[in-house]
Amino acid sequence: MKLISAIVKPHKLDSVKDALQAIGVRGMTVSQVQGFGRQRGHTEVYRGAEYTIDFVPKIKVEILIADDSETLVVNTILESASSGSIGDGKIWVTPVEDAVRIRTGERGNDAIDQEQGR
Amino acid sequence: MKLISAIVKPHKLDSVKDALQAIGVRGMTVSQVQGFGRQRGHTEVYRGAEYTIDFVPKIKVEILIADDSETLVVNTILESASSGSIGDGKIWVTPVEDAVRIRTGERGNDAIDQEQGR
Amino acid sequence: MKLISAIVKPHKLDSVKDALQAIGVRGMTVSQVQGFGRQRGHTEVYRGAEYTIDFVPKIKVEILIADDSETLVVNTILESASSGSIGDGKIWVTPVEDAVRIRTGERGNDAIDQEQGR
Amino acid sequence: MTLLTHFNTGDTAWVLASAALVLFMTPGLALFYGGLSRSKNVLGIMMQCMFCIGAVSIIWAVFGFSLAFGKDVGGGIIGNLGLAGMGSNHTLIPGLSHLAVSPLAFGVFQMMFAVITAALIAGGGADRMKFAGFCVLIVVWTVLVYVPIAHWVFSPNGWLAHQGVLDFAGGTVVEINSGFSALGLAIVLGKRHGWPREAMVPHSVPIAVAGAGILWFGWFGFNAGSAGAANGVAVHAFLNTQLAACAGLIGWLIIEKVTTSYATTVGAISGAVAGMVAITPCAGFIGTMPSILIGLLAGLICASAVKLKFKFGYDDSLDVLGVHGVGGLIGTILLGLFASVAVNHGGANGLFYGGGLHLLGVQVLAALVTAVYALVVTAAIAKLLDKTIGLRVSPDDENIGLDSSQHAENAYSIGSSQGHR
Amino acid sequence: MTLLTHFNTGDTAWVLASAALVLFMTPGLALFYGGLSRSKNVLGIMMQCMFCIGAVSIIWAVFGFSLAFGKDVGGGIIGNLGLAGMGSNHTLIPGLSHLAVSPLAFGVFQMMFAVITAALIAGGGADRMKFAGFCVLIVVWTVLVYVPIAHWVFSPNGWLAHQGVLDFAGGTVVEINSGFSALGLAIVLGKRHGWPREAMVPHSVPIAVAGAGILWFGWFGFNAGSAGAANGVAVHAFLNTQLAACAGLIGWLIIEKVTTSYATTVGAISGAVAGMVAITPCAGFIGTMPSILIGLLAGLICASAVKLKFKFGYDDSLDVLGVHGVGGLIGTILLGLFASVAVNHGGANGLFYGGGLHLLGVQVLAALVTAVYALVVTAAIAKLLDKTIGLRVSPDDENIGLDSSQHAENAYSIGSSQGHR
Amino acid sequence: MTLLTHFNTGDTAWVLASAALVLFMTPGLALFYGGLSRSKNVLGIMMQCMFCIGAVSIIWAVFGFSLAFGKDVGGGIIGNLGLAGMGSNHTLIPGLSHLAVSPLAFGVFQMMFAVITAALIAGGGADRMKFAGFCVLIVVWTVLVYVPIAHWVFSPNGWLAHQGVLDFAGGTVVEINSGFSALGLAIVLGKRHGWPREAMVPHSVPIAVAGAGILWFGWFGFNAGSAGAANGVAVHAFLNTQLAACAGLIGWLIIEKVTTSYATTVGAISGAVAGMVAITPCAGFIGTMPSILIGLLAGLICASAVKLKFKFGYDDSLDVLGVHGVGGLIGTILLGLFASVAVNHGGANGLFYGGGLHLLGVQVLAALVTAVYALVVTAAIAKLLDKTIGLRVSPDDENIGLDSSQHAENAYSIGSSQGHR
Ligand SMILES: Nc1ncnc2c1ncn2[C@@H]1O[C@H](COP(=O)(O)OP(=O)(O)O)[C@@H](O)[C@H]1O
Ligand SMILES: Nc1ncnc2c1ncn2[C@@H]1O[C@H](COP(=O)(O)OP(=O)(O)O)[C@@H](O)[C@H]1O
Ligand SMILES: Nc1ncnc2c1ncn2[C@@H]1O[C@H](COP(=O)(O)OP(=O)(O)O)[C@@H](O)[C@H]1O
Repeated sequence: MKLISAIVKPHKLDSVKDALQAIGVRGMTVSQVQGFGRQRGHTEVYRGAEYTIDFVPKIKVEILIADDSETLVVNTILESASSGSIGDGKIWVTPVEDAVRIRTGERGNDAIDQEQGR
Repeated sequence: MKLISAIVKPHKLDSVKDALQAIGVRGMTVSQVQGFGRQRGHTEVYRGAEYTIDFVPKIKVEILIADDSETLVVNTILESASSGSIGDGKIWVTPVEDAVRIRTGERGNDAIDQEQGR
Repeated sequence: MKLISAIVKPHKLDSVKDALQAIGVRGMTVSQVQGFGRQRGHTEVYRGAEYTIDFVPKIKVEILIADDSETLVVNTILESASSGSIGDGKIWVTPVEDAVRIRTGERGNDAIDQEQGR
Repeated sequence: MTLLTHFNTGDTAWVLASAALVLFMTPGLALFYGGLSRSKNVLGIMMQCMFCIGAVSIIWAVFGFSLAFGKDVGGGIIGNLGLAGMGSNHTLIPGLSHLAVSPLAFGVFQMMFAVITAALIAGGGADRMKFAGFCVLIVVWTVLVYVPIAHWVFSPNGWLAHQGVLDFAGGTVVEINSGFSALGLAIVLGKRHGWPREAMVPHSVPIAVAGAGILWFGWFGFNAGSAGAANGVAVHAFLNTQLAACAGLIGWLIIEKVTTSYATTVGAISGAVAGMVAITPCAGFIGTMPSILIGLLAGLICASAVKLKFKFGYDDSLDVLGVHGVGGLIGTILLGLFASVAVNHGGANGLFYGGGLHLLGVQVLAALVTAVYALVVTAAIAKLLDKTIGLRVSPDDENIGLDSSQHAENAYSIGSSQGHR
Repeated sequence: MTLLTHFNTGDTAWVLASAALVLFMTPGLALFYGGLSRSKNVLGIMMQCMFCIGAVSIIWAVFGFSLAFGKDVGGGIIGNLGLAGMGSNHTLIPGLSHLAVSPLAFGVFQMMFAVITAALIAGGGADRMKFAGFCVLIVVWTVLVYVPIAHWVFSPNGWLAHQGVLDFAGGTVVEINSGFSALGLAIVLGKRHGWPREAMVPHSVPIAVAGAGILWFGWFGFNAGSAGAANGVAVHAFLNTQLAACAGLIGWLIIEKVTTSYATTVGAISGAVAGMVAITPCAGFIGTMPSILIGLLAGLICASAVKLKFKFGYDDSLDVLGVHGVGGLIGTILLGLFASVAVNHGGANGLFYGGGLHLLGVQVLAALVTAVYALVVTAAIAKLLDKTIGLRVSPDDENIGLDSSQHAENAYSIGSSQGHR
Repeated sequence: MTLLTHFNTGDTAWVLASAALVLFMTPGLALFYGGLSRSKNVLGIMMQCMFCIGAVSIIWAVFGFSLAFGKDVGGGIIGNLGLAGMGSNHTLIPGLSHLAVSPLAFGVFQMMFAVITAALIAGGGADRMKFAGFCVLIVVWTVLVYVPIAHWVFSPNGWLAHQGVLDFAGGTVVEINSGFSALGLAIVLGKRHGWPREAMVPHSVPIAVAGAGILWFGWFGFNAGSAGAANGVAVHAFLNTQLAACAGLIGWLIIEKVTTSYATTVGAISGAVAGMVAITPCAGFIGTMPSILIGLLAGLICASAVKLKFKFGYDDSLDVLGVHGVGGLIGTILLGLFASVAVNHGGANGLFYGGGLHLLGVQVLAALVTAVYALVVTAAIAKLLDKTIGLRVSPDDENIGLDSSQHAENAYSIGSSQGHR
């Protein structure tokens, strides 16, 4: 199994989620993060002083998948999260040694609700 | 070393934490996440319109452990986080190549505060 | 590639960020987490009752890097995040199999904005 | 600190307190609207409300009050500039020589009405208006829409006032006007991206409740202060305001419970507002039990009316039409049935109190005229501005949110500077 | 807008302003309670407060006011239905013919008291009550508990009033009543899951401070408005309210500092409320220095009393007993010592002012009767409802929180629709 | 509930309502300041504001009022203790025998002024003061700084009053005083760690807007209540307050737009406050159009003045000097130009109204004396306390934040007890 982690723009979350559902991904975990990168943060004005906020709000999506879905899932995120402008984010893939569904104790690929044959 | 990541129901955090302490785990890192899965989000009503909220509040627990504790820790989380109902969450295990305690610079298993012999 | 995850004290974030920039790290992702460890949480008083809050606010920094930067990045975080007092946090390193820049589709080390030769 | 003039102190105390209460309603509205907005657009709408206080008050003092309440230039259409600068405690307001309080007190009380009406319409274009465009819009709108309607109805020399229209505290001038102006604005601006597919739910209901609490509190000044004196009519208006708010709250919850099986907090505060909107024209003209009835109807009907936008496809983001427009229509028209001179000798009898159909006819006329005028003129102004200086933000800016794109601010910052052990 | 009746305008202005202030206290209480709640139960308690405004006001207008202040049916137990619908500005309220203001103004001022007393008791059952059950509870409670006690004490024909009990603004009717009613409710409902093991701390202290600020502001209307006129007694009541609040604030902080070595913000606002609770029965009857003393005692004692629940194991979630019940007892009883006719000719002299033990005895009697009656009858109503329609939510729903389970809402939504660059 | 004394009821109603409004300003300030603070220091500043209400009120009642308004001990420097305990409704205040209201009402109204002035200075030392040190500071400061200045200016027997200084509602006593006291405090405490390198931006602008709304609302009591009666002067003061606030709001936004190309919400509310600060001394002495001008100037100048701290390196955290100090100077001095007896027979004519240079000279004198005295004495007190009991928290505690280190509280808790399915 693999864990796909994607940092995306917040307003892209809905399209990423929809695209993943369309290819049979049945679960994911999402959190609010702050990104630092090429995309400069915005300027804030507070009582005459201007500040640059280094960190930009982003969304992190984590998806646990079976090994063979890696390419499909990565490409799907790539397409659905891209706006072509700086700050679109990153995807990275890490190996997962085991997965468990807490409710049932199922392990490995069975712990993931991916649809078959996709 | 391993990193155990568990997505659990928020109200299970206390029992997970207590169970892990009981088996000698001395540290963990917790964050608020939103889960998407089989468990459907709840319905919200706003001025006559009903919305389904896809994402369900969850807690992510991350625990860095020595290799030999994997089974014990996973099983402990499994027991203490399970309510038997949909949405109980997932646990996954990823390999960790190195760990450091920032305060002391200790590395590897020494960086983790696990109690000996458990 | 590697993913460096560091749990640090919130007020150390600025110095960690500055130190990483100084060694050529061009991107990172940051999130708010709650830590549990040796450092005990603070006491809270609410209408005469005293509570100990187990969890302590921490910041998690995630940095995707090329393999050869691991030592430099870990040491840089170690120095810039340390205050020498309990609760300074942990760093851990996990293997990354693939990385993608969403905007361009670049893969691997190209997906990371690290400066050359450092 | 000597006395200049000798107005009744009790009446003065009440009208000044009421003016303060009505002013307080606009920051209250900023909280109400802000709480109902998403977290990226909170300051956008709050800023629009605050700007309305600033700009509309100055316009009102310099010439708006005069155009609304000055000597009629003929035909009851608009006042002249004789009261420009608002005059002094000795000034005479045409047709209002019997005021119990200083004309300046009356003028500043009325100022607060102009302010909140302007702020209300911001809700129709929430989440997608350029700040600069909004500023110009509100200035033009105050002069071309608010001031004339105020003259027609509130000045004794206005043409609708001449017809005998009754509007105790602004069912037409404030409520129908703001509701239909907001509709015009919403139509010209077009829908927000993602609406109605995406859920656009309140980012902080507690803040909205705080705002609604302030609105409720302030409405006593709005309605009971419109008696212009601390007298028995003010007492009636006060009590009726409370009862209509309560009945509106209950009415809205009933509809919610029946249609969704949940009663919501947003529903409760929306219902209270709807009840107060509907009682606004009636407050000092009708009895206690009719007030409960009108409030209840407002709650029931407005709770249903806010769904019309999904059917007709206009994006009245914060339901100004559904609550203020529809609530204002309900109150203005039902006053034709329930008005009673037993409550207020200065009023009239409605259909149910032996007054025949005349009052009802006038009320319907005033309601329609206000609705159509507000809708058409506001839409025209908005269209013109959109074609010239631009009224709608770019898709990118809408995406980022107004707080960041228009004001370089974030409503909430819990960023890196939050230091903990 | 002509005058119907000729009440003193200054008194009318003050009583109307006061009524508005007292109404404002209930949204203020919603913020105070909501801020002190956990984030999953914020709207639950706010909604209960808002519902109380809606339901209790209507009940009061239709028949509650009449039962409380109407002609006594005999024995000083309850009024008749002669004032049903609240009458008009010309109505005569039995025993209150000397009112400086319109009976309708008096009636709507008193309405606000019934509202906030009902809302207060919600705090005793916070985090675990079904909304539907609460709605029924509050309706029954208003009729069976609030209205009778109001009649006994506030109506000049009530049996306790006949004994000569003094209660300027509701030490018995509002404070002891709400405190012991909340206790009854808390006992019947049982403890919240996890209490007292789990820390159940305020989710937003700033919101609680906002609420406390509104309560403080409104309390001037509550107490000084109870003079029924803008006279010297009102001035005394106003000043005493301020001083008792301040002394209560200091007193609570002293206890906190001594016992935990920290002075907390929640302690400061709780102490101010405790001081105002205790001064409520006394406000227009005692002097300035005794007010400081009573406020200080209230702060000291209530800061200790809120810990009793841990000892006795009843889960009075928001400390209604500890603050309102105990504070009310303190004020009601100490008035028997400090009352002085030098401050108010219409009052009496307490033990320390040469009045002997009579007043003290009556005050103790009224305090006990109110406490026992409120406790027993409220517990009985709650028990009955719990056995029939159900008053406590399921463990699952309690877990999820009232906002989501009872109202299909979230207090805060910063979800997927928050778009940023 | 009989009448003790026979003051005018309308004037009494207005002064009591105003006193309540001014009290409300301090919780409003707590929200304003709290919203502008970072989330770890919210309760620190709120607590300081609440403590000021508690402590200053009691000091005022026990002897502060007497020192300020009691019989002068000679030279117009300070009053005696003849009014200790605040007296009764029959007390005579030296030089104020013509009061339209009870001396107790006047005294409690003035109490609220002392409270908010004390709370204002907390803003200069925000984020780094020990709570215990602050408590002592504020007590000493009230006695050594506030009370004398109040005597000099507000008591008819004060030495500045004898010079003919005009200060309608506290341009010197409240505004210049708090601004320069805060400066003294900021200098003695030194800069916050990280300032000005780190961005220290508001954690919740909506809460700051709520606070500003309350301040605005309350300021009508502050200024128009200072007429001491519900008369024509009060009406002028009321209207002028509104217009100056509005013009200040616009002025600040203009500066922001020009210098940063954005108009911000914090700018809008800061500008409104600046306008109200500047109009405070002038409110009942000048006409409508000069009020707009003074408000506008205050907005323009204060928006620039808040940047001075970056230039001169003093860390006036919440810009008390930049807004209250500078705004107070503007209003106090410009009153020497614009005062007009046509508005208030009890005032004087300024330079532009034929009054020559005398008034201007006195105004400048009073402004300077107040600024220097407040700055020097406050700095001295702060220095002394810092050397003895300690006034600044440890770097660690500053890091963690005042909420946790000083009060063992968190403003927001959304921790582990937030249960969802
Ligand atoms: N080396 C990195 N490690 C972790 N996260 C990164 C890294 N570089 C970028 N990111 C994340 O990706 C986001 C986008 O990166 P950025 O450089 O701004 O634009 P782009 O991905 O288009 O080149 C950042 O905001 C950050 O959250
Ligand atoms: N493939 C996945 N990748 C990452 N997280 C997942 C995945 N599937 C489920 N989750 C997480 O686990 C939670 C519970 O999953 P769900 O399917 O609702 O119930 P269950 O685990 O009982 O089958 C989700 O809310 C989500 O946070
Ligand atoms: N085993 C662990 N797994 C994950 N995170 C840990 C673990 N141990 C500690 N942490 C994180 O590191 C932080 C600091 O740890 P702590 O034991 O308090 O101090 P120190 O690192 O100085 O020994 C904790 O708050 C927690 O976030």
